[in-house]
Amino acid sequence: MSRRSSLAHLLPELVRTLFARRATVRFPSEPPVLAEAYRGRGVVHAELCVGCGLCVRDCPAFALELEREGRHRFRLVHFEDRCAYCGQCVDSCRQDAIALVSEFPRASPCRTAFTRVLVTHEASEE
Amino acid sequence: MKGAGTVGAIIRWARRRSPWVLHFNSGGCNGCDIEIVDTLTPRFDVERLGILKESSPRHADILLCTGPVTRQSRARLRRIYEQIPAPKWVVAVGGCSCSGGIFRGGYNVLGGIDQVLPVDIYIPGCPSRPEAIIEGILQLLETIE
Amino acid sequence: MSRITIPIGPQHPALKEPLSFLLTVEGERIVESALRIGYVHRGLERLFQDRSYVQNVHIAERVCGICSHIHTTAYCQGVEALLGLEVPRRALYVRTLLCELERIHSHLLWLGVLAEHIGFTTVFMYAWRDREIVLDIMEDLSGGRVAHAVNAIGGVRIDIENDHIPAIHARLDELERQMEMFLGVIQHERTFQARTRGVGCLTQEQVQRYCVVGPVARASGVAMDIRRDQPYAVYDELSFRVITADEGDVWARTMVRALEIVESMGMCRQLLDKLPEGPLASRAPRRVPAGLVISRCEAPRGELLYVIRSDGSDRPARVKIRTPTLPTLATLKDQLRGVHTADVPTILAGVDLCIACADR
Amino acid sequence: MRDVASAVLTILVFPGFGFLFVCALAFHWIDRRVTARFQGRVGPPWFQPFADFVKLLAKEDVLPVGAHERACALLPMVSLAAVLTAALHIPVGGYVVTSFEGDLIVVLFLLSLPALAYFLAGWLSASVFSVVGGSRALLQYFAYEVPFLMALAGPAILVGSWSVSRISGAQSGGLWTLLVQPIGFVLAFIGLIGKLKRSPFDIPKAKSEIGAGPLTEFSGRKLALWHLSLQVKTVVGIFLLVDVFLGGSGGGISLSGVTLFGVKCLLVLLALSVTGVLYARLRIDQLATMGWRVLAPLALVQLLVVVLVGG
Repeated sequence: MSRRSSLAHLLPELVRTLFARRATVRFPSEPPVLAEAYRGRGVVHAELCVGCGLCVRDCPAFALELEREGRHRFRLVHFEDRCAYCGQCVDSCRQDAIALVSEFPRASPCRTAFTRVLVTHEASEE
Repeated sequence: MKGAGTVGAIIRWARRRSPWVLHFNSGGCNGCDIEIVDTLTPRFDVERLGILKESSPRHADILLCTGPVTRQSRARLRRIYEQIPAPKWVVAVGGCSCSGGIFRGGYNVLGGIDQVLPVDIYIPGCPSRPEAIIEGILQLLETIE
Repeated sequence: MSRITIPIGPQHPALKEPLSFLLTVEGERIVESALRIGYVHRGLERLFQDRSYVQNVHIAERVCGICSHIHTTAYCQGVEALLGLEVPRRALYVRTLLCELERIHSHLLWLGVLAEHIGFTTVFMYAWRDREIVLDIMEDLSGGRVAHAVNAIGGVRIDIENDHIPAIHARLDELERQMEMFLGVIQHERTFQARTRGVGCLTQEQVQRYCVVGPVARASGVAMDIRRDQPYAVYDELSFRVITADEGDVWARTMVRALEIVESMGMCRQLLDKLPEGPLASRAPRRVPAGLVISRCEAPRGELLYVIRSDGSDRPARVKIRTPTLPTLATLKDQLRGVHTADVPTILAGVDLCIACADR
Repeated sequence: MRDVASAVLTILVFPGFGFLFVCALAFHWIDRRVTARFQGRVGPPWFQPFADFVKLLAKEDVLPVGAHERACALLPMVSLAAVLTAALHIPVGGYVVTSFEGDLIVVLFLLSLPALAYFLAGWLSASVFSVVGGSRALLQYFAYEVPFLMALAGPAILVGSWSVSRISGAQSGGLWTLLVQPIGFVLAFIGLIGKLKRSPFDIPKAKSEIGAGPLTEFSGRKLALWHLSLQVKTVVGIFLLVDVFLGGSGGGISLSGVTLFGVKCLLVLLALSVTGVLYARLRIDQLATMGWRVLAPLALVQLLVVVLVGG
């Protein structure tokens, strides 16, 4: 740094900030800007899911539950309030059926709203 | 408080536009906490929505809690809640303050703010994004009577 | 003069994390301080034993939200050693890149916190504004601002696409310009100096006695850095300086961390330039052969140590974490004796405590 | 009868309480907005101070056990009443409610009352943070008050009158006091920052050190009054500085005079905001050292120059 003055050292940066493009997002009035890779809500391609339970086994937060009633009848339930959004389920799934999309989970005054049934698989081929 | 007529409307308007928050970490991992602080800084700047982060519970309207509530911080959490003058609201930020999240089942965690305090709104995410926190608080303000 | 006792914490604006102090003061001078930790103890080491090696990667990530990636690095490295697994070089490069990005983010965050504690709100705002640059890079790469979920046992889960690299370089350029401004403020702003020079001094001898690590040790003239002393990942292929200072006060720590940011940016550029082609992960079995391993990493706050013992099953028999904050906590009693109450936040910020790590 | 009515109107509306209230909120908003802009943020919308005020009025009012209830209820009112009364003697755009020889002394006294009330509030509200904050407020008071008084004595001696309106009026033809006594202006400005407990002298209410200082335990209505009294004090302090050092409205009551006065006030406010964002907070001992080793001697030099050359 060439400038040696020690009083008001921040002044040039203040002026620069004043005329710079504003750093603040316009979030509530405009939609949020999320990265493409952002790990948000979980979605499942129901037709690909075979109910193997690998995602349930590897989930570190026990946020997925598989309710099984027979070989081809199962429900995959996701608890958003427990989920760590780590993406381990995406990695563990061998069918590429599960994905975390670029949309953050919404707040809710009621915890039951966070329980989402991702897949309801009725016995189709039986 | 159910204000009648114009006065009530003005008070309701003021409450919605001036929520001062107090942040308490009940045992979180810092992830949500830095995102809460992040909402104050230039990128998100919640002051434009009237939100100020206060340092004394007496000045606050909203208690922003993070963490799964460890046994040691439980009493403190309740005390801070009691120090906030009415009307007051509690927001649980992050998965572990909603349900215990990834720490559920740990021997020293109670598993969520609602084990100790009545929670008005839950913000999931691990950590919750600043946008999600803002959205959650705004959603809470919508419901203010 | 009468003595009063000031309780600080666990909820206090000077503390982002719960931690409790009892300060006995005479006038504005502190005569005694008592520290109480444990508010963030979540029993993580026990949780490690209850879950599988794969799940534990994510538990390790949530030991601390600021240095999340380095925890998973230390953990994965340990498990990979137990497995005798060869990690692809591209994976190691990505891992190291994230480590350095995280160091930049952590140090900038810390600079902001320090500035806020000495009442320099503007620098706090600027530091956090410019931290967003790093967060943006990390979010674009990994999909997470704070929790990256990059590491997996045997490699990494994300890739850096070649057309992303110029954008990252451009962002680093921007950050470099800002760092010049911050360095100028640290070196020349008089009020900043007045609040940080000569505050919270630790001598080299004290540092060694308390086994302090990381930037705090380096600011007292102890040149120790795991990245150089016992290179892990690909640090032996990078050229970098270990920044040290002699003063041992908060100002020196600021300077060390600020220069480390500059060093880290240089390392990021080297990593991006040298990025080899190849696979991103090798397949890891779920069961880990019995054994004991010690894994060391240089976290933003200093040496991080994981001890992992395996009994041959799919979950560890014991995971012990030794975090860099722990020895620093012990020095606080020394540092706080006789200082002005107004310097307490400065000292606390100066050593950059990470209670979530220390309590686990 | 009409005199009484107009007097009541003057005190309650212009340039009395109503006007001051609006000014206080407006200045507070401008200050926050400007600060935010300098920090790269957006800042609050224009109605923010009003919303904050109304919300606090409608909030529960609690005090901890052990706090002196009556004193805690009275002190914010004393503080607010003092600054409002002080405002009556200060010309606003050339218009003054009451003016008499020696009202500068009264104004200075009334402006230092809030500091004492602030200290007592800290002392009596039964919290360690507020006690520490209160004692800091008192220490700070001694550090800035003497240079501030001496700096304002300079123009009074020069003009030969201790009336704010006379000092203001005396500059209408000739030079601004600022140009004659630059050191005095700088000292008064620094003193004002100390008086208003603004950054970098926000030592008694240092957020990261002692919570909200003396106001830590206040809530609801009392807190609203405290905030309002500090905001009104900002306005009154700026008016005083403009009148004494910057030539007030330039003499007489006219539209251009009022506009000129307003512009000068905003400039002082801007200067306050910029100083606030430029520096780190000083420590109380550093401020005391600065007050006695630098500011007070400088004020003395300025006074000597005025007495020897001007008088």
